[in-house]
Amino acid sequence: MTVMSYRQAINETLRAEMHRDDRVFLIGEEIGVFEGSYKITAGLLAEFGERRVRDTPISEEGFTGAAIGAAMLGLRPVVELMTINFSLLALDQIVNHAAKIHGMFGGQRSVPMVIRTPGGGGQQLGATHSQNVELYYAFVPGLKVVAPSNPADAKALLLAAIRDDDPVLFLENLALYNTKGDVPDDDVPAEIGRAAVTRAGSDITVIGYSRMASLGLAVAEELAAREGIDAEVLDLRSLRPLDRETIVRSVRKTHAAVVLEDDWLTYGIGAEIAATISDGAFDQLDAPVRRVAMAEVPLPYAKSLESAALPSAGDVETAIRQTLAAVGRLR
Amino acid sequence: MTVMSYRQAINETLRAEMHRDDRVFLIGEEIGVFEGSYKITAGLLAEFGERRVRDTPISEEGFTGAAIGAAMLGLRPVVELMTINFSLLALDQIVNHAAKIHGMFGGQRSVPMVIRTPGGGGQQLGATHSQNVELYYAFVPGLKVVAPSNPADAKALLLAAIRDDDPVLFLENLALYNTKGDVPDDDVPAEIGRAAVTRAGSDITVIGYSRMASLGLAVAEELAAREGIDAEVLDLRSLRPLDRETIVRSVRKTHAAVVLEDDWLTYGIGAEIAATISDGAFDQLDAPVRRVAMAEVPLPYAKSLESAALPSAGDVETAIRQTLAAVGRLR
Amino acid sequence: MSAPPGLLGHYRQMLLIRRFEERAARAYTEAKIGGYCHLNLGEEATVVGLMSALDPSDYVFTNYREHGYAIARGIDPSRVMAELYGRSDGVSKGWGGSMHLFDAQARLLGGYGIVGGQLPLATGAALAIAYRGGPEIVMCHLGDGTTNIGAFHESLNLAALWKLPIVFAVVNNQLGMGTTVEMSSAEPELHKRAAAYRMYGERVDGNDVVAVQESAVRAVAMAREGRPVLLEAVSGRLRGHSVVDPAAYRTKEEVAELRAADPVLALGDQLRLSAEDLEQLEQSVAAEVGAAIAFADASAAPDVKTLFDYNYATPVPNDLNRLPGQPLFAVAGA
Amino acid sequence: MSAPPGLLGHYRQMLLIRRFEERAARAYTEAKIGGYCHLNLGEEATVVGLMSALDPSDYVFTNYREHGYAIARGIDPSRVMAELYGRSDGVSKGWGGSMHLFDAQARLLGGYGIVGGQLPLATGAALAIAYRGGPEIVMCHLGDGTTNIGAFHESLNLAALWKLPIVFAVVNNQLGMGTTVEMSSAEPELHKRAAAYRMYGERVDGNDVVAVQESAVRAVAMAREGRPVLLEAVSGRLRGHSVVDPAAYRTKEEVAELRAADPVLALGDQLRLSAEDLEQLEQSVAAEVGAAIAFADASAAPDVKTLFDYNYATPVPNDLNRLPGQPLFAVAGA
Ligand SMILES: Cc1ncc(C[n+]2csc(CCOP(=O)(O)OP(=O)(O)O)c2C)c(N)n1
Ligand SMILES: Cc1ncc(C[n+]2csc(CCOP(=O)(O)OP(=O)(O)O)c2C)c(N)n1
Ligand SMILES: [Mg+2]
Ligand SMILES: [Mg+2]
Repeated sequence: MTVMSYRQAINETLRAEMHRDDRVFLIGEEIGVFEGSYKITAGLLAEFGERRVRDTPISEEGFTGAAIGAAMLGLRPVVELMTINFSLLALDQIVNHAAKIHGMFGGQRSVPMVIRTPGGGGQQLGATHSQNVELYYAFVPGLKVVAPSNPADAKALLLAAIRDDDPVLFLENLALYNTKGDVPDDDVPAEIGRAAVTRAGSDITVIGYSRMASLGLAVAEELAAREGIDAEVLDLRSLRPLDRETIVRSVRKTHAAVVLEDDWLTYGIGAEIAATISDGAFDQLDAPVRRVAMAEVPLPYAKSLESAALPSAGDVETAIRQTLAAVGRLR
Repeated sequence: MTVMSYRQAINETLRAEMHRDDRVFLIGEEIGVFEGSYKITAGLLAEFGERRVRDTPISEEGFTGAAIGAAMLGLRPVVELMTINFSLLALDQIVNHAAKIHGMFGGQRSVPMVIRTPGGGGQQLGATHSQNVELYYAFVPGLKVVAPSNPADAKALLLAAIRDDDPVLFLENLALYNTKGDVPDDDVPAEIGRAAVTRAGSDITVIGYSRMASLGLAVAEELAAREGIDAEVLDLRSLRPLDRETIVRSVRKTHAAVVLEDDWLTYGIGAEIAATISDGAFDQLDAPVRRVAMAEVPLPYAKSLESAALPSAGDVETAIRQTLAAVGRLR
Repeated sequence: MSAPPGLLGHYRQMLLIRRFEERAARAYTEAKIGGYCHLNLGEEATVVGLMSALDPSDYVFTNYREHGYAIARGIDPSRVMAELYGRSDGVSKGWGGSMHLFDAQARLLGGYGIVGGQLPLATGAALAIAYRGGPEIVMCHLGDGTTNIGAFHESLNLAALWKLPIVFAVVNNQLGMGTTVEMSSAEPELHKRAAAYRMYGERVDGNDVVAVQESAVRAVAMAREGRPVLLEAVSGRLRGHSVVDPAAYRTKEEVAELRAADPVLALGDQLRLSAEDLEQLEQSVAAEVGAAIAFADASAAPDVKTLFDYNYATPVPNDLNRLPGQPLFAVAGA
Repeated sequence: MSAPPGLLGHYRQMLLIRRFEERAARAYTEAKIGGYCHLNLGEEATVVGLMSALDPSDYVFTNYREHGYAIARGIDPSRVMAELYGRSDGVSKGWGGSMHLFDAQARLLGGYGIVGGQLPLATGAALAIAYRGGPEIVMCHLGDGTTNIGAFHESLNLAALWKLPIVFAVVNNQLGMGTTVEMSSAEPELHKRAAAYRMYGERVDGNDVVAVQESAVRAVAMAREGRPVLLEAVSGRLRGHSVVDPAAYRTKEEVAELRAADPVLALGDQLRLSAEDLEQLEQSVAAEVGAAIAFADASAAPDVKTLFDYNYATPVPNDLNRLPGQPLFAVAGA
């Protein structure tokens, strides 16, 4: 175990995988000379050279598509899209090409590639730079979408993503880059498609992913310490496939659930989680599933408005308390 | 009232609105000389000339963005995106620009434009040409998304969309173009944001939009005639805003619901409907909300596979019967 | 026969494509083929000329108007026809259809229905070749209308910047659906667009198979040295955009002109084949096309049980293999 | 003062932008400004030269590096600074921030943070002008790196094809973040890319405000006749990509070269102002910037009650105005 940041976990995993396999290379804007807009690729150009760390022009569609083509020939590109907001420009290549090539041609070629990209608001970057649109990828058969909430998962899921033969969207989060945690020294890839129970509990199930999984865990720990509320916390880790089994199993035990998401509520990721719970734990659910999500506005720049629009620890706590109250379990 | 096809209703409404308001113009690929890939704009170039009916190069991002810019200066463009699949290339302009401009700049300018585009599978067009990705737009604050299921609504919602000061995605459907129905002769715009009860009933609520609203109604009518099952059918008509009130009111009455959608199940439009019902009608729901949706594959070309992957009348019937059985109301 | 053997081979291939496409059009009207069906009728000299310049180890990326390229690549027309029929013996096992032919063995890596979608992919394939230091090149076909989409710009810039082994071959049939090249491209001499990337560009008469081949050979040689090329072959489309398009937007004169320039007839004349030789050729081609139809007809439709077979190359837990009518969870009381 | 009044005005504007930007950088380090903050330091001659060619009725579309353009457009620097501060008196009422300045009155229609996003919009504005037969033109700014994105290609093609009244002004500061123009553009002489659209292209020294103005006046005149232009002004960026970028990728020599070519200093020298005049100018500019800071500081943060005020221009039923902690429906027992 080594304590390191989420950023560092990604950086070291990339480095290790590049050493392990010459087919792995990095491609994206400003990842080399500039060392990455968020410094995730720091030091890698110096270590591996331009062949392995390819700076690109501002051409999201072009270089993402080029990575898909390179993957079709057996390379294992890791694309950095500077933020998920810019991925909209590459969406056709990802959704209509990367996701389709394996199936549409009868399984003749796969597309072993990873697209790394951070989402997240709260940095006063304004409406076009603060979106959480992982939904756009999680919705699409043919893709896999993972979303680590801590450094250890960042490593384990990135290992899995790079070694997987399908296109994997690896969702990072601006707000998590500096968070620290224990990271195993061994190379043990996670299993894509499995959620994790990050806190076992019996009063209520709190479900999140990425930043909201980490926030949910923090709030749960605090409520346990402060008031003895015993929440079970699930970190989805994989948005596609979605681990319905783990979700439903937990809620059938706790009989109450709160879903946390950083995207917009209507049609957001949480809708599927809530629908899944209401279906799979129908007879075991004692109160409606509560969703904590962003306000439905283009995120404003002004701090006052931005803070109001984004889910906070207080919002999570409110939702947990009100749900527990609804099921008569608030001590 | 005049009986006409869905195609004709759109064509005539475009014509009438162009006569009414010189600021309304059409822009898109092959809408003029070719008269539209699906002949929706037939006759309009001849009638209005190139100024009002503008053929474009194959540049979805460019001409959609140009329409947004023209709308910012007060024109009222109606864009045709040949199919919703190609809209992915214009997604950045729609999501990061059309949807943001009003809010992000503090309400100084609005973007009064309509984007018309058909979705739908079942025509053996293969994986990249048979998608239902209205979710991508319905998810986004700042946009409005409407989805008529019949000729009368096509007219009423298109009138509303053209006269609305915000960007409206007007979802058509390849499978509906030739369907016929009564269309009022008067110009009465629909209210965007309201669902319609297309069949009143008491046994179960069946909810759909676009093709699936029409299919749901047909199945409900047949089940009523054949077996006396009295289903209430809702046609969402507007995906953003979503009329939660009408949905919840109906299910609180019938105590059971089936949601029909033509897109993929996981994270699809139906997830929000199911989540909304489970929340707003929690104590009144007697069985899990059942979702009928596409199989989660890139839609194959071969008829055998395509038919299996797409929701059919039989699937709708099965879902209704099994849900009624679950609540012990199958006669 | 008196003609040079190479040219005769070209002629036979052009004739095979011609007859294949005509037969496919008929099969479409017989509802044996569904979806969209775009034919290479009128483009045979371009197709054969371009493809003749490639080594078997080279890669091909193309668009939805690609039956001819598959055939010229040496793929059995039976497997191409079976794909159009949506059958399990089709090159893409019935999953792709007319717009999405793919044969990994033949290194024909699609067949793409999104206009311009193939350009970044092809560029990336060329990047992979350069990455490995391989001797192969990529040939990427696109239509004239496709030069106006963003992916064209981004791809050509990347290819030129990174000195990739790729030939972008514009098949300029002067129309994208009903839109003329002048209506859609501010620079209608499309090869000149290479200038924006300091790339070599060249235009050739796409109705002249020898000229196309010569240009293509030159382009391929440059590409193999890491100098990407934009090669434009100008020809015409003998029918509508797809089988169902009557092409009402075309004048009688335009059609007459196109017919007069028919590359298959022209090469036939040039070869001065005897009526007997011609008849023999026609018969052998007809037999091949007939066999393709018979093969396609006999091939089984893909089994519904295979619907989820290609979900993922690396299987993972919790993948949802559910048919539309099935519940998400076991139904209580059902 | 001895200098020609026009030029002196330019100098004052350039100086104002210089001091405004320096002050904004400080305010950023004081955490008064958040998000990203991109400065026009080093580009003042280009900014002022370009903007001086416009009529008040013309429209401007630009990118996220646009404080200078807003000021040169005559917008009160106080309202610009208030926007950077995220306050309700900002040009975009605090909703946009540094990257999204907008003033409908001044016809500055944004300020866009997505690279290249402004290009189709600007093209559409020009289309609207042509549609109405108006005399206005559109000036659209973009960086050198932005010429490599698909929207550049599509927009220029549309503008040329439709003969729109628009000037695409490339502000070539020779870098996109840390990437040089040679690393990103296969044709690094960016004005030459106009050839792909049969468009007129021209390059000018972006450090020479007079030269920029002359070129811009010519370009604007052409645009007003329906001949779009690609105008490239070559200058440099005195600091990092944004306030937080130390620009470690630049050598000392490069920085020294940039400093030596500083357009504000150069014009100051050229004008041969007396120390007194210079001092007076500096003081008046400092006062203006100081007032802007004071104004911004005093302006109120937007009230949370206004969060849903701009959801739609045409209100509709069932719009969801819900804060993150609020339930979707009334909570039973709460
Ligand atoms: C992104 C996208 N936009 C539009 C279409 C519809 N479409 C299919 S083919 C075509 C015309 C293409 O013209 P060209 O590139 O000249 O090729 P050709 O069909 O003439 O071979 C269009 C507009 C599409 N398939 N993809
Ligand atoms: C589509 C998109 N990709 C990437 C970015 C991140 N980004 C912001 S500015 C920039 C560099 C732009 O360079 P250039 O066009 O030369 O303008 P400059 O910043 O030099 O003024 C990049 C890559 C973005 N904002 N949008
Ligand atoms: Mg063409
Ligand atoms: Mg630059």
